[in-house]
Order: sequence, then structure tokens, then C-alpha cells
Amino acid sequence: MADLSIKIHNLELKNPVLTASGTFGYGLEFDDFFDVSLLGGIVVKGTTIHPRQGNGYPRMAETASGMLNSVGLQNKGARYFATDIYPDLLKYNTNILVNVSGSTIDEYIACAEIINELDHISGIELNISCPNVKEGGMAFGTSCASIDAVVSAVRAVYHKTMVVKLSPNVTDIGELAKAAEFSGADSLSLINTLLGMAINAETRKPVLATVTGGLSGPAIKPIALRMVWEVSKSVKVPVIGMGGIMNATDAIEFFLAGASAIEVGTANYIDPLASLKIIDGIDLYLNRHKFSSLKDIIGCLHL
Amino acid sequence: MADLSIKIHNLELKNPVLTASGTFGYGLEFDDFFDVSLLGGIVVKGTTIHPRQGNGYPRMAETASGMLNSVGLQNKGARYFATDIYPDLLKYNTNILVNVSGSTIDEYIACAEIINELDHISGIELNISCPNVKEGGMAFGTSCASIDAVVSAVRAVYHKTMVVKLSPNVTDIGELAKAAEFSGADSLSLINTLLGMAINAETRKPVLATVTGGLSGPAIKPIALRMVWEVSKSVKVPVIGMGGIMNATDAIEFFLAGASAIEVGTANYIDPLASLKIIDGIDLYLNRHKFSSLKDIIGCLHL
Amino acid sequence: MQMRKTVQELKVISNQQLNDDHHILQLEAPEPLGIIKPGQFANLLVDNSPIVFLRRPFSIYSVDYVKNTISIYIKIIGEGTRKLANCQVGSYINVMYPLGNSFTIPADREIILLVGGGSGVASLMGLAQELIKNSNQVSILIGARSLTDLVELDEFSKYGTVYTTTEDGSGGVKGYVTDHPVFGDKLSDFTRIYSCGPEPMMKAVAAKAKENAIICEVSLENSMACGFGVCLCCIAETIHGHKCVCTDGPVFNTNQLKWQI
Amino acid sequence: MQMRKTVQELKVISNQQLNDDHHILQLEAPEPLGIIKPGQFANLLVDNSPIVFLRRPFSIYSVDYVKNTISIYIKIIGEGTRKLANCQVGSYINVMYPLGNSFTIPADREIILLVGGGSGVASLMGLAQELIKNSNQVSILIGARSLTDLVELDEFSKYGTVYTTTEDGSGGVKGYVTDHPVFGDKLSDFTRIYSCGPEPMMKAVAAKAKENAIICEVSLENSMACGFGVCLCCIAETIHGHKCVCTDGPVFNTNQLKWQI
Ligand SMILES: Cc1cc2nc3c(=O)[nH]c(=O)nc-3n(C[C@H](O)[C@H](O)[C@H](O)COP(=O)(O)OP(=O)(O)OC[C@H]3O[C@@H](n4cnc5c(N)ncnc54)[C@H](O)[C@@H]3O)c2cc1C
Ligand SMILES: Cc1cc2nc3c(=O)[nH]c(=O)nc-3n(C[C@H](O)[C@H](O)[C@H](O)COP(=O)(O)OP(=O)(O)OC[C@H]3O[C@@H](n4cnc5c(N)ncnc54)[C@H](O)[C@@H]3O)c2cc1C
Ligand SMILES: Cc1cc2nc3c(=O)[nH]c(=O)nc-3n(C[C@H](O)[C@H](O)[C@H](O)COP(=O)(O)O)c2cc1C
Ligand SMILES: Cc1cc2nc3c(=O)[nH]c(=O)nc-3n(C[C@H](O)[C@H](O)[C@H](O)COP(=O)(O)O)c2cc1C
Ligand code: FES
Ligand code: FES
Repeated sequence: MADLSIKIHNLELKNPVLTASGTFGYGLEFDDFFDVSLLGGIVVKGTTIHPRQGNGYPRMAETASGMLNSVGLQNKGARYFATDIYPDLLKYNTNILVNVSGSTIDEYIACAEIINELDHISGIELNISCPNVKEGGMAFGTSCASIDAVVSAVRAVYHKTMVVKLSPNVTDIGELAKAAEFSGADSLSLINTLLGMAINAETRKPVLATVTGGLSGPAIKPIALRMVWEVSKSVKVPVIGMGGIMNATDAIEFFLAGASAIEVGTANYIDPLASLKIIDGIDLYLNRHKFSSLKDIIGCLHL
Repeated sequence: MADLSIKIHNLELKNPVLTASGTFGYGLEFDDFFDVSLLGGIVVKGTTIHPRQGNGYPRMAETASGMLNSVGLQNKGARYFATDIYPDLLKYNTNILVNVSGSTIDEYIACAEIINELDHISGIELNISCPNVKEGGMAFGTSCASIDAVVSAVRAVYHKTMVVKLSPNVTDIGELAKAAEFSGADSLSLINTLLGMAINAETRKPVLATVTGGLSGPAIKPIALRMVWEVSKSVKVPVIGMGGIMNATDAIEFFLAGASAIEVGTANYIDPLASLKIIDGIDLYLNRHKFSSLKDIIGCLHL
Repeated sequence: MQMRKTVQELKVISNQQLNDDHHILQLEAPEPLGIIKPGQFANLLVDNSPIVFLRRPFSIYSVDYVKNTISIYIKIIGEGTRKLANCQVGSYINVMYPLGNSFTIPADREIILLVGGGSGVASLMGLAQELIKNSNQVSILIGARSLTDLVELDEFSKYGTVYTTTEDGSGGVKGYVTDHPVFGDKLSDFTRIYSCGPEPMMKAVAAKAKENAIICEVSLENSMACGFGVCLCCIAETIHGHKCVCTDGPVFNTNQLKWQI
Repeated sequence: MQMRKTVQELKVISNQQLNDDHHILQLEAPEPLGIIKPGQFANLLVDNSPIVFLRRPFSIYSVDYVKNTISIYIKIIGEGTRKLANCQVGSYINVMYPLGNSFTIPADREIILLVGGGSGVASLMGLAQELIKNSNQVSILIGARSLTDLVELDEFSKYGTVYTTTEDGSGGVKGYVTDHPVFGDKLSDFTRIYSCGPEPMMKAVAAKAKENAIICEVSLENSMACGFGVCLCCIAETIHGHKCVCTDGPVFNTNQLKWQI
């Protein structure tokens, strides 16, 4: 058994496999399938200060090696989370991060303040990259100035580990990553979904009610890998990589590109045990290649 | 038989199916497979003023529903094209466009001037979006100022139809499209490839000699469709759509999103007859849905 | 005991072709089945396809606790259903099941009408089987486009009186299900209506039920990414806001739905 | 007449398994074959795979103009070769062929050494068959990791003297091909060497050929997107700059290659 533990700022992860926000619910939905505490961490569903109904239906379109979603941050709000969901999460013996979003900076702050009070929540993942909401979301993530504004504001009220989740829908992700680091991010996670669209040629209608949506799955892995590589060269804080990770080999590629941990997203839908299998597969890979620790391969791409 | 003809500025296309630069050679390579003159047009390989050896090997990586390439504009230069290749193209009874690239604005100008002298070339596709060259290429396509500089400069020397090919690796493609239109583009084509990366976990090396490369194929279709839709709402000039088109249904989706014509790229590698089948399939679709003309569906997405 | 949701490789022990585009697969579980309730569904992985990425949801058509099998009724409509319907006997299909809630099973003797259309009949077989256990009196009305699409009538008739309609009049009463005489004067004899099929059909049925103040439950379809409540893609609009069809449903009492009927 | 390149559905008329991971497929053409030259290759479409996107290139192992078939020798190394090697007799494979240039066939009687390693032997069978037609004298040296990988020796021995080496010594001479006595003093008796196999092997062979001033042609592999000269992905570095392995090759005279040997 290789040493799979890794530190992301103050988070001590027993292994580098987390689950991506919006693809793992609150973990509870997986209790039937496996012991969720075996994971390095869980990033729960995008949470906002006010409850949100999300977008209209249909919200999903299957695409080549991927899918589009336009859920639009449906959630019952941070207070409901704190009172009604959080207590159920106390049973998990792993890191739980809340993915925090908002339409205005004040909303981000208000949400982060509530989460800051929850002892068993190890950190937040600041979502400045949701492509599926009209206001806020991705708009915050596409310029250095707006990144600075929202990240610094939340930094002022949130005192545990703050991961900032970047949008891939940008010209220069390295620059934006630097801005987030400069403004106080303890770690960066990427990528969120790529803005895409699907059309039904027979009905001549967009497939999604919102017309556009966020693309995830193996289709985006090459783009995600490239961005993780660029970002990990641009910043000093640890990077959490994701985008199309379906198996341990994919995960290894992200470590080699510079990620210290990874998040498993869409794969959870197809195989709820994917994240667990990935942990095992990483261990096998390290043993087979005679590495005693995960740390030996992070960023170790031979150029 | 529906009316498949369409005008792109001064180009009279007998049908809306062109082949994408870098995926169809000079057409000659397809003579064994079918009568290339049946196409609406051919966009030949990226051409620069000076001969280019392109990048090192390996230049290709297969990815989920797509591929990465890092060819890097290998070509024998515009003069060689004019003297040694162009004469062979005279036999084709269809529109031939030359995809023009350069490392500096002067190189773009010099190349466009040579192509301007070739009677049988109906237009150029200005490639300001190649992700695989160190200088120029995509760098020109990612800011309004640089787009303006290169497009206006070429406009001054090139007097036939000038299509400007946009890069998808940007935050706001609608804005950049407007800049290109403003600076004199007669039409816009999109998307070029998305910057991506592939890693071989076993060897711990990047698959491509250049580390990163351009992603094409069905994986990128949702992104391409979204961008075509955004751009066709932003500009008045006709839009030529591409990105992952494998069959007629894909092509129809691009027309509905606002494209007046399409280019078939990576599909040519897998099925050299793909473009021909797409022409037939578009006709079938229009007949089945009782449209007498292609023009009836362009941009006709029911929202 | 109610079965927990699980992911298993189930063995195809029979693949019965009903007509051009309808198949019933019988799938054997590697472990003893827990109790699966009528209305629950399964999410099947489609192997060996370059274009099918996500699982495909299907009602659990029937359960055989002796043989330890579940059956899936498949109508071919695209690549995923085509691949599944053409699977070889002896091969394995990766199945996530049982998912979703279930139809309400009344404890008392009630007079119940099941209305199925198209592949929607699939969720009614298990229901009919369960209902007669509690000595309910069951009528089953099946609507189809044409005679060749009316399948499994013999099987259904084991559990109740079967009525049929076809759009082209080639079998049963000509027209839509709601054109059938059971939707006439005597409809209010029924204490409950359960329905599954195309949404317009279910809405028409729900409207008739509402007029006659009959309890009506429907099983909804929806485009699903996960099938177990984590993607939030499969919402239905209810009077309590957006609900997930895969966990809060697929069965809904129509008085909960925001349908314009 | 030299066959033009074409895309056809070829019928699998036999699938012979040679050992754990080597198969030979015999594929029947729907129309009379034109002339296919030794060294040319085919690009096969892999159906029903979620992970194989592009075609897979294979040498044309042999051609039977009477039965109107081509054979393909496949070593399983990943998903594409696995799918192809497990195809059913009677099924069809979409094949683009014939592609690329070919080995030089000397007009006179010459003394020729063929050196194959691994699946590289595939491009040498057709060559051997062609060479003996012109009364050349052919020796065939085949290198493999171990005895079980030495296949088709009987077939090769119809066309020349067969020598073998294995890395583990389980068959033939122990070591690499260049450790075999044919690479000893008498090597200069050969007028030409043709080789196909792993690049390090071909380089070692080319070095020996160079020392002895023997004409040497090798068949290169490369990662290919198209196989017919339009993507420019498959380059080899030559003294005349970048050349496409799929059209200018796969066969190159080693004096054209920029190999450090
Ligand atoms: C809870 C639930 C239970 C179901 N039970 C059954 C069952 O028992 N038997 C059965 O045959 N089918 C059932 N379905 C429908 C089945 O899931 C779809 O037919 C299947 O997913 C289609 O997959 P495909 O790859 O063949 O078609 P695709 O290629 O995915 O789709 C082909 C075309 O059909 C359209 N389409 C796809 N799914 C649906 C849908 N659900 N409703 C309307 N149009 C659609 C698509 O937009 C597309 O145009 C059920 C669906 C749900 C959600
Ligand atoms: C002109 C030409 C002729 C060929 N002739 C034959 C033949 O006659 N018989 C035969 O069995 N094979 C032949 N090959 C090789 C064959 O094309 C590959 O083995 C095949 O494409 C692998 O596909 P896959 O999907 O099984 O493996 P993949 O999943 O694509 O690859 C599996 C692993 O092998 C590596 N790999 C893939 N292709 C190659 C390669 N060409 N060289 C080295 N490593 C590679 C990949 O990087 C990956 O790590 C030929 C190749 C070329 C270019
Ligand atoms: C249905 C769905 C909902 C998502 N919701 C969120 C969310 O609430 N917050 C967030 O930051 N990312 C969200 N994501 C993005 C994922 O966390 C992840 O960044 C993305 O899917 C890429 O990873 P993948 O390709 O492994 O899925 C969502 C993705 C999907 C598919
Ligand atoms: C191998 C390869 C080479 C390419 N070369 C060029 C080029 O020279 N100039 C250019 O503008 N685009 C080039 N492209 C981009 C294509 O023209 C097209 O924009 C892109 O591949 C997306 O379309 P597709 O998904 O249909 O392939 C190239 C693409 C590939 C795959
Ligand atoms: S399908 Fe994912 S929540 Fe219902
Ligand atoms: S493989 Fe495309 S040019 Fe050789």
C-alpha cells in the first residue's frame, strides 16, 4: 500500500480522491453503494444563501463522450443545509467541503459566513465558474478584477481552507489562477464545465430549456489536463484537478500534470463506485511503478 | 432535390458543405475516393509565406470522441503553392479557399498578396486561431486589438472573399467576432481546435512532442454549436460552422444554430466520403421536413 | 425486506422478441433479490457503443423471486435501446437497481384502472401482479398506435380485465385510451387510476380522473443522468417545487403535479 | 493494374488465432482486387467501441487474388486490436486500402535478408511471396520475445530459409536479431536487407547494413489519424525534411532517414 495521503492547505486528505460538486449530492445518496468515509473528501452540491429552484426542464443532454447540464444550482439554501443536512453528514469520517455560490458578492459572503460556523466542514470550494445561472456564477470567474473582488471578500469572512474553482471558459486561465491565488485562495480547483449547446435536429429546438449548458465528461479531459498543467505552473498553491476523470489512469494523468488531488464528477452517475475504484487503481499504479508515495508523481511529467 | 445553394459574400456555393483546412489536404488526395467538385468548396491546408516543417513527432493523440493534433502548419509556402500545387487545382469545378496563416502581420500580408493573384482561388480563410505554433496563430485571435490589426491589414491587400477563422480558446467569442467583422471580414468561420493535452500515464510523458495540441472531433461539437450560435447572433456577415461534424444531422444542428455553411474536418480521416454523404443527408432532411431550400432552416432554432 | 439500491452484473437468461421493436429481457441476479416494489426502475449500462454515454432507465417489468430474476420490457427507439434489445442470452448487463419510489398499493379491496400507452405498459405489469395479491379488482386499458404494438395482452389478462384501443383502429376501440368506454359514465366506479405512457396521454387520463374525483397516480419519464438523485437533472414541477423524478418519483399523484389539465 | 485506394466493407471469412494475442483475419473484397504491393497497408475501422475513435493501420499480410481476399495479421495491444482480433466470421469490417508505398522489388536475382520483429513480420510475408517470383534468394530472420511469439514460421519457410532469435532463448538463437550469426561475417553476401519491427531493432539492423554497405529498407510505424496523406500527423524525419509515413512511406530506404546510427 503506497502512501496516498496529501495535504491541501490545512486539509489532511487520506487519499487524493474527492467527489465533484453537483455529482455526488451530499454523499448520503451513496450510502447504499459504499462507505463514503473511504474517500479523501466530498464536495457537496453548490450552495447559495437563498434557496434556488434551478432552471427549467429539460436540464440534461447527452453528447459524444459527455453530457450537458443546466441544473442552475438548485439547492435549499445555506441555512437549510446547516440545520437539516449538515447533522446527517457528521457521521462521515472524511473531509467535507461545501461548494459556495452566489449572484452577488454579498450573497457569497453571507453563504460563506454560515458555512464557516460548521465545525465538521473542512473547507469551501468557491464556485465562480457555474455557467448555468443568469447572474453571478461564471461571470465572476472570467476577469481578474471580479475574481479579486469575490475571493478577497469571502477570504475576509471564511477562516478555514478556501479552494477557488475556476472556469475553463476563458482565454488565459493561468492569469486568472494567479489572481485567485493573490486574493487569498488556499488552493485552486478546475475545471468547471465548458459552456456548450445541444440541438434536436428533428424538433429544431435546443435540447436544454436554457439553450446552453455545461459540458462535462471524458470529452473535456484533454482541455482539463491542459488547464491543470498551465495553472499548476502559474501558482504555488496546490491544484485540484477534474474534468472527465473516469478511472485511475485518468487520475494519474492529472497528478502528472500537476494536480495534488482530483475530483470525480460525471463518472459517479455511470458508476457510483468509480471514486472508490480510482483510489484502488492509484494505489496499484504506484506499487506497479515502485513509487512509495503519491507525492512522487505530482507534477512529474517528463518533458 | 431541395435548393442547397447558398451565398457567402461573393462565393456562390452549390451546396453548404466545405472541407476544413488541414483535414482535406489539397483535395487531390481524395480523387481516388470521389469527385471533389461535388463539394460546395474546399479549404486547403494552412499556408504561410515561408515554408514550414511543422512540429516534431508525435503530432497526434487520440482522445475520447476526438483527437489532438500538433501539426503546426507544415506547408511548403505560398510561392510553392502558387507554382506547384495551384495548377493541379484548376481541374476542380468548385470554390477553393486558401487557409492563410503567419507569425507576423507582414507574413499574413505577403501570403495573402500571393493568393490574391490566383484567379481560381475564390477566397481566403484567415487563420488567426492555430493553437500549434509558437508565434502568431492563435495569439492574433484572442484579443480585439490584435484581430483588428491583422484583419484590417490583410483586408487592404486581399480583394476577394475573406473569411476569418476564429479561435474557441477565448472568454467572449461574440466580442471577437464583432471585431473581425468590423475590421473587414466578409464571413466568419469557427471553431478552430481547442487547446488540449494528452499524457501517457505509463511513460509519464506528454503524448505530443509539443505537449499541448488542438482538440477536434465530436467531443467539441457542443462547444462549437454554442459558439456558432453566439457569433451568428452577434454579427451580420454569414457564419461558417464547424467542430465535430460527422454526419448530416450534425450539420443540420449547425444550420439551425445560425451557420450558413459548414466545414467537415476530422470526419474526413475516418470516412473520406463523409462530406459527400453529408450533402446527401442534408437534402434528405430538407425533403423529409418539406423545406424547399436550405435557407429555410438557417438560424431557425425554435427557442 | 425492501431491496437497497445496488450495481450488479445481471445475466441475460432470455431475450424474447415480441414484435419488430419490442423485447423482454429476463435478467438473473447474482444474489437473492430483496423486495422490489411496483413502479421502481433500473438503470442499465449500454456497453460497446461509441455514442451512448449514460445509462438508460427502464421500469422493472416483473420480478421472479423464485428464479431470482427481473424482467425489462424494451421498446427500441435509439442506439441504446437497440443495443440492449439485441443482447445475447448468456451475456451480462450492468444494472443499477431498484431505483425510485413506487405506486401506492391500497390495503383494502379497491376497484382499480391501469392505463398504459406505448412502452409505458412496462411499469404496470408488476403493479397488476401486486394489486391482485391484495384482492383488488383490476382493469387494464392498453392503448397503442396499431394492433402489432399491442403485446403481452395474455400476460396482463392473468391479472385483470384487459381493454385495448388503437389509434388506427386495427385492434380494440379506435382512438386514444380516453376514447374507450371505460372512460364513460361508469368511470367513477373506479377508486384509483394508475397510468404510464406518453405525457399527453397521462394528462388526458389525469383530467378524466380529476373530473371524477378519482385518485390518480402516474409514472413520469424524464431525461436522467444518474437515476439516484444526485445530478438534479430529472425534475418535475410539483406544487412543492422541483422534485426529482428518479427519487421523489417516478410515480406522482397527479394532484401534486403542476399540470395544466 | 495497381489498385486505387478505396473504402469498402470486407467480409471476415476466417479468423485464425495463432496464440494468446495474435490473430490472422482473412477479409473478402466485394469487387475484384487490383494489384496490392508488398509493404502497403490498410486502415481498419473499429466498430462498437466507446474509446476507439480513429481507424487502426495494419500491414496487408498477404493477398489472394483467386479468393479475392487480403489477410491482416493482428497483435493485440489495446482496445482497437482486441476488438478487431475478436471479430466474428461472417461480420464485416470497413477497410480503407491499399495505402502507402511499397518495398522495392529488385528485377534481378538478388540475395535478400528480411528481418522481422514482433508484429513487424506482418509486412514481410507479402514481400517474401513477391520476391521469390523474381527468383530472388530470400532469407527470413524473425525475432521475438519468446518461443510462443514465433508464429507462422511454416508459412514463411515456403518462401525462404527461416532463422529465429528469442530474447529469452526459448527458441532459436538467444538474443536480439542482430545477435544472430546471419549478422556475422557473411552478412555482406546479402545485396539487400528489408526490415520491419520495433524501431530500436530496425535501427540496429540499419546500422549493420550501413557498415556493410547493403541497401536497407525499413517499414516504419507511426501514429496516424488519416492514413492517406491529409492530416500530416505521421511524419518521419528524412534528409529531405518531414515526410509522411502513410504516403511517402511506410517503407523508407534507411539512407533517407535521419537516424543516429
Ligand atoms: C423512469 C423511466 C422508466 C422507463 N421505462 C421504460 C421501459 O420500461 N421500457 C422502455 O422501452 N422505455 C422505458 N423508458 C424510456 C427509455 O429510458 C428510453 O427509451 C431510452 O433511454 C432511450 O434510449 P436510446 O439510446 O435508445 O435512445 P436515444 O438515442 O437516447 O434517443 C432517441 C430519441 O428519442 C428521444 N428520447 C429519448 N428518451 C426519451 C424519453 N424518455 N422520452 C421521450 N423521448 C425520448 C431522444 O430525444 C431522441 O430523439 C423509461 C424512461 C424512464 C425515465
Ligand atoms: C503502417 C502501420 C502498419 C502496421 N501494421 C501492423 C500489423 O500488421 N499488425 C499489427 O498487429 N500491428 C500493426 N501496426 C500497429 C497497429 O496499428 C497498432 O498496434 C494499433 O493501432 C493499436 O491499436 P489499439 O487500439 O489496440 O491500441 P491503443 O489503445 O491505441 O494503444 C495501446 C498502447 O500502445 C501504444 N501504441 C499504439 N500504437 C502503437 C504503435 N504503432 N507503436 C507503438 N506503440 C503503440 C499506445 O501508445 C498505447 O499505450 C501497424 C502500424 C502502422 C502505422
Ligand atoms: C449535473 C451537474 C451539476 C453540477 N453542479 C455543480 C455545482 O453545483 N457546483 C460546481 O462547482 N460544479 C458543478 N458541476 C461541475 C462539476 O463539479 C465538475 O466541475 C465538472 O462536471 C467537470 O468534471 P467531470 O467531467 O468529471 O464531470 C456540476 C456538473 C454536473 C454534470
Ligand atoms: C490535423 C489537423 C490539422 C489542422 N490544420 C489546420 C490548419 O492548417 N488551419 C486551420 O485553420 N485549421 C486547421 N485545423 C482545424 C480544422 O480545420 C477544424 O477547425 C477543426 O478540426 C474542428 O473541426 P472538426 O472537429 O470537424 O475537425 C486542423 C485540424 C486537424 C485535426
Ligand atoms: S437523474 Fe439524476 S437526479 Fe434524477
Ligand atoms: S496519417 Fe495522416 S498524413 Fe499520414
